[in-house]
Amino acid sequence: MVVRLSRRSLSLAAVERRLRTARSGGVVLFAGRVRPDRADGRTTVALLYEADRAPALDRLRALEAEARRRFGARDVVLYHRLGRVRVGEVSVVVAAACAHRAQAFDAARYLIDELKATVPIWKEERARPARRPPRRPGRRAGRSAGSGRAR
Amino acid sequence: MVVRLSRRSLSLAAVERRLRTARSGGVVLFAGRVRPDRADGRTTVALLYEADRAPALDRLRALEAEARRRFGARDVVLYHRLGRVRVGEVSVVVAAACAHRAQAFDAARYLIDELKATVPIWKEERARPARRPPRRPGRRAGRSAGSGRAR
Amino acid sequence: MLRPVQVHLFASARQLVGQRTVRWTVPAGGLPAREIVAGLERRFPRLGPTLRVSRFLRNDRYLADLEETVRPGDEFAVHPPYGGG
Amino acid sequence: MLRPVQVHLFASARQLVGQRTVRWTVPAGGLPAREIVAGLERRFPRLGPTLRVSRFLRNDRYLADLEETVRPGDEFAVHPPYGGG
Repeated sequence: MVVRLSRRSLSLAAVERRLRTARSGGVVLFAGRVRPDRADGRTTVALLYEADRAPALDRLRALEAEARRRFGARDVVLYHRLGRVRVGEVSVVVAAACAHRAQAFDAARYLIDELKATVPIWKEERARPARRPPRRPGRRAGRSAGSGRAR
Repeated sequence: MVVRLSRRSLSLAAVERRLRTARSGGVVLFAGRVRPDRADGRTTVALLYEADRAPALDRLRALEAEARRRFGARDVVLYHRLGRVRVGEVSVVVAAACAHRAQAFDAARYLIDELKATVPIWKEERARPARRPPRRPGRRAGRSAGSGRAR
Repeated sequence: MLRPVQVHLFASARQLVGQRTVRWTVPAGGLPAREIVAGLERRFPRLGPTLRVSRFLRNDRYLADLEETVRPGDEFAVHPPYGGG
Repeated sequence: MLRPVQVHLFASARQLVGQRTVRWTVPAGGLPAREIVAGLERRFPRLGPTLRVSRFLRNDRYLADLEETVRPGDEFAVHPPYGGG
């Protein structure tokens, strides 16, 4: 079992190492990534995640126990990034290893739905305006060395 | 998109590299592993997989197209191992990257269910008898150097 | 000297108040949590709508109800609706 | 000289027959697929139950129906129920 809140990026290879329980027939993994598109036409460049850390870890551990009880999950990974996560990066991973695939799908679905609804984690958007003219490839040619990204 | 039938083992890291489409919000991955337990009390040590290769690849590509059409999947991985796969190893991976997580769960579930039911791949069990006495830790001490595994 | 209650504000609650933590003085015998919440709304009127959809914790535990007593030195947390993932 | 049809047997069909491929002679104008299937059952009676739950392919394409003509040089495949994953 891995329950973790971290500022560091996560590779699926690390998740895989954690799910090597030989008796589990099926592993279902969900990875959520930061999407660029917004309803208002602006473009997200990053999300800032924060958590109330102690109760968030308590809730994640409770979800893990519930996945074991309800779906017979033998191994569970719950991983959420904190801090600034750029577009395209993975912000959350849940995974469940169960004897059979139907249980594993149900467990992973349960875990991500409950994580989003009941774990004290919040996000704040960092966006740039819509229809910004494309920047010229000649970089840092002018006086401004700014990156053009919102902070 | 990756559709592959291969004798080589597969790492999730390789799948991850294939699913780097920045616009997809959710990736759901299913990995199926060879389980040791059998209904008759014997213990599986490995499965031998075979495929009718050309129609199997055709069917996998058709499933990928169907996942795009029905669930808006933007990236799909369908990977099945052939030949001998030992207990605990991954024999099959399906993954779908979609804008939203509900679609990604539905797409991955569809892909693995259809793969099992409609793709010309078969398995043959390699088992050892039930209730075999545990082997002594002093290995290769006797006259027999056999591994005790069925072939 | 009584230690104040530390009120920790998260996400939109923090943004509306402009502070991450607010100190709140309570009597030696403590106060029901609902009086802390009402006091926060009086002091930060814009926080009202957020408080009505928030959950509250005392010392990292969700309150069973708003009658629970908050005592000097406790940590009190305001959790607006969650949005992880 | 007419080339035979190559009949490819998979999984339990191969195990029951003990061969991966069987050569089948057909006339120059071909034969309906159902006659190939019936002929296989006559030659390998134990294959009968498997043939009744199998799917058939000609040149890597699933047959639309068993009336489809199989011609000299064609590849014909017997697929017992699938079991991947």
